[in-house]
Amino acid sequence: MIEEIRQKAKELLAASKVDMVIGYRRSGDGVSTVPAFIDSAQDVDSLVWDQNCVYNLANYLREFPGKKIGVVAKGCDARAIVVLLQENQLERENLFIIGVECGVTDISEKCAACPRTVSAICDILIKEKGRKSGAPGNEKDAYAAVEALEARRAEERLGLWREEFSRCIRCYACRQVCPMCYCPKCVADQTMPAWFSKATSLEGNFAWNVTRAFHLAGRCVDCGECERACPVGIPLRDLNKKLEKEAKELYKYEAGSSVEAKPLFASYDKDDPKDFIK
Amino acid sequence: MTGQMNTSNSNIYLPRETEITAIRQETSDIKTFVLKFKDAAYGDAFTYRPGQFVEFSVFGEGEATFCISNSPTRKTIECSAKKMGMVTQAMHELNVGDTVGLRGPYGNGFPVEDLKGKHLLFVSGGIGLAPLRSLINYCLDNRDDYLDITIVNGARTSKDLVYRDEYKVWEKAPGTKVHLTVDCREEDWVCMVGVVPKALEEIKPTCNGSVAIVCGPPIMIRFTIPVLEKMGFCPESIITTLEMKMKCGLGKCGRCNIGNHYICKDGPVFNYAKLKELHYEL
Amino acid sequence: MSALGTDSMKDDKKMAADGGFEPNIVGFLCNWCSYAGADLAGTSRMQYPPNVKIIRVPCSGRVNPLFILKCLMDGADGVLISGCHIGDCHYSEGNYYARRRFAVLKNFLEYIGIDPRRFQMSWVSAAEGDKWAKVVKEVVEDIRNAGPNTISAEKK
Amino acid sequence: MKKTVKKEALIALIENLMKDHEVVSPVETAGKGVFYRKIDKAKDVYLGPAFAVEPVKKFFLHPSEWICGCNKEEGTASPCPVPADDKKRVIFGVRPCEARGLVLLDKIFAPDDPAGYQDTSYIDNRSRSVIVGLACSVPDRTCFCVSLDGSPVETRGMDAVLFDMGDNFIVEILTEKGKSILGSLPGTIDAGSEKALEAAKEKTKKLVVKTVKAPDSLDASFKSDYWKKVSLSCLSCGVCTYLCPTCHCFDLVEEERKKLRCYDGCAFPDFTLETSGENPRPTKKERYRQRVFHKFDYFKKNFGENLCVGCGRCIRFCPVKIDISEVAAGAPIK
Repeated sequence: MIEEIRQKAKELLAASKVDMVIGYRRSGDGVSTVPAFIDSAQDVDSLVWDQNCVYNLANYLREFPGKKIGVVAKGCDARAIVVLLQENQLERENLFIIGVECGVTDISEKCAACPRTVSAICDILIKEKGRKSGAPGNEKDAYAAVEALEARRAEERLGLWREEFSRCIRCYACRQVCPMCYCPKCVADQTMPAWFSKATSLEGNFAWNVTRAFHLAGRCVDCGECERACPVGIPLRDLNKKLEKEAKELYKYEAGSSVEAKPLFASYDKDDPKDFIK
Repeated sequence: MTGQMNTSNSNIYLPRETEITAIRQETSDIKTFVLKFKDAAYGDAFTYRPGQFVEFSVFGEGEATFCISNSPTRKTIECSAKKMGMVTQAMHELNVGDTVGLRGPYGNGFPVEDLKGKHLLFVSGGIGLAPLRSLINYCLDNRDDYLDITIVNGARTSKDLVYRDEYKVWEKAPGTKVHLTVDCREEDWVCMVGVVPKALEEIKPTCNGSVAIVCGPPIMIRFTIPVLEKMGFCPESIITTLEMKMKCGLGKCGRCNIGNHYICKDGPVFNYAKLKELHYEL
Repeated sequence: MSALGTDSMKDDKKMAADGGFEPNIVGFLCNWCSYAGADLAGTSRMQYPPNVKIIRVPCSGRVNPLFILKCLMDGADGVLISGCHIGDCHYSEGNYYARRRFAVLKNFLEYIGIDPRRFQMSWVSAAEGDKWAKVVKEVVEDIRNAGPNTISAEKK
Repeated sequence: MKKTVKKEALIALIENLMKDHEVVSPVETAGKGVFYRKIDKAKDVYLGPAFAVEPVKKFFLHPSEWICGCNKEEGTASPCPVPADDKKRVIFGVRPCEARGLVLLDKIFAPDDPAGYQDTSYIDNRSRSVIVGLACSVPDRTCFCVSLDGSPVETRGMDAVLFDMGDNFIVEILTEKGKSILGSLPGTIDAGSEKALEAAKEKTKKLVVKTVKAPDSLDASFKSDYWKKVSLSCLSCGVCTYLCPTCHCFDLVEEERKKLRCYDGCAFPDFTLETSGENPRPTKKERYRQRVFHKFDYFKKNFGENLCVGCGRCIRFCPVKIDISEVAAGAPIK
């Protein structure tokens, strides 16, 4: 599989079809991988592909405006690209998406129950030989954690989130690692007005984490990077998944499935739920 | 360091209460605030050097950094602020009699001793005149210590010139020349036209035994220094005072460094030779 | 103003003179319908509880979810958004967007443990002064039953 | 002074200490890792091999703390100091690298130079705390303290140190402060244990496998494109700085008329962004270079040491696994 990725990257770079290929390379520890930014056909051999390729490379695409970029994209990464295209953050013609198929639990724990292993959008799809293609994760399990939480009492839920958020140190790794968190000036950094406290107090942390999650409603593609990046282990995906579930149940909307679709909150239907309104 | 008021057992982040005794509107968006410490004894003991700065706090809004724009020989503390961000917008809403906070003075200030016996060339643009005004007035109050003083001050338009009332006073001082310039030609404008570096080329100040003291927007400094060098000023005799985002003023919060020097603690006044050594890019 | 702006709201006595709990509610009312409706309720001298502090907005679609969160974080016991009936929006479709956004927000707030009664929505037209009075009565009662907002009770 | 102490005896001592001391120690939090906490049960103390996520720094320089208060009496709002917490505090389980981090932070917040600005809040917290260290027994593969003039079994910055010897701890008391807390522990040390300790120390030192050759000065590499290359994958988050035992940059924010000091980091674009829109460190290149230079060049110029203790946290927790040791060692200084 890696040979095909390298081959494609080499071809693209040699023919100047792209200025850079963003993929993965081995890190200094010899085991994990790090994002690779390859701009010369000679360097493509440093590209690797294995179960340590966790990073969502879509996060880097906005950093090279005007450049033609080839990007290695797993299922989740590709869906992130779809959302970015939907929101006019990228130019499709400047992208060459090297879709890679990943196994269900191959990549990391964040991938358990991931039902979408194949890129939703790509210019070439590289599959692993000899593996049963795209064995989907069990979609029922996808919301198990959310449902377990929903079943608990409100005070318990509040207590739980308070406890989780109390560890937050506001390093904003969750935001920085997220391809969708691209606001030029995040509300957390705004000073006029300052929307919520900078303090790592209960209020400040509660406001930050809830705001972050809600701003991703209908946009989060569940790549799980925020939770993986969080140094203090806040289960951020349990927030994201709830919003994903709501979008699905209320509006049959799934983020990252179509470039042409209107974003969830930029569209409406005459028959949208209305029972909660007096 | 002169003027360091903090003793080891006081909170170094705590501002002192200060009353605004007068406000002058310099331009449409620049105001000068005249301040007096509420604690008179503290105020009497408060000394500073031209070029030093303070952290000015508007309670409930935050702090911002300003140089003290008048000379320590003049007995009042003045700060000039352009309406820009959160704090300066709040400052522009303040009235005479309001209480604000002040802590400082911070920074090294101008090397007033080293400048003795030299010709001085002051080059400023816009509100960059503020720190130089402190030094100019200091030198005029100690006139015998310094040789010829040439002041080249520019602004975008004549309406953007600050400390206008003082130009005449400076001009009348012995051995002192004032050149004013605006970027574009204006009706009724009798002084020079053109940006500051261009004006300098016309004025052709002497570089022998001279020190140039430059302050203004980054773009002005960027184009002024090569002109001065071409005139023969060596990097050691070009002094500038830098501005960077500062928070603590104490060399601790870590944002205002160039190289291993903190502008707040080791600056803001540097000579150009030092800046080059620190990889400072104009 | 501080980052938390509504400092005073937290300090406000939450207990009324008789010892009962008087909720503090922030209302975001659309300029064209609900605000006029509330005005009508006032000029018609309708009696309704004074607990809702009204902020006039151009459209219910203008209300950023951040507004609601900020109110709740800063100590409001509840938030009420009110706009034009569906089809009557001055900007044709602002309230459609609001409806979508806030349906999700309401469920999300509930998920993180915030009593859903603290966040309410209504459509009140300029002619419905009586409906406004009724909505406010219901909302105040609901939030009174929910009790004081303790989300930000543990101050640093 | 050293003595061999039964683990139960140590727990009993902590139990007793809690009566009139604030006791802080690493605590295991299920599924989340190990975190320093103020404990209320002696048995929560975790003195195992796993490293705390956040370094002990946060008890001296908290992620956010009120640095100035506001006196709201008589309708005015005068700034006032925040009363210092003077309760005696004992912090257990501090690792050698973290304790050494405190020694480096002292240079900034409690400078030797009497004319320097003394940070009273930091100093108060330092003087009310007794640091009972815990020598490492199982270094992580990201640890590189030995290369940076440190050691997994060193004691700089500690008042006493514990060595885990299996069934027992060997306690070494280093200062008077340490004696006041642990002096009452019964026990002595025999020659055999002493020898075993020395052997264990040597063995642990050898377990720190990661070696880094930090250059004496990075100056020559300042203008190199190298910094652009190595910073490409940086996400501009605050993980490395917030979790670093020596990073100390902060922001001052006014909230509710009080002044809040909270962590800030050179990776954030807003760190140096000026109101005018100018930013002296406009891209990741300048920002990441600043971090590496601050650690391995500027601090060394000012204080003669690297501002890095090799704890490996920034490598372990970096969301994209940037390895500062590799970056510093690889800088083109020729």
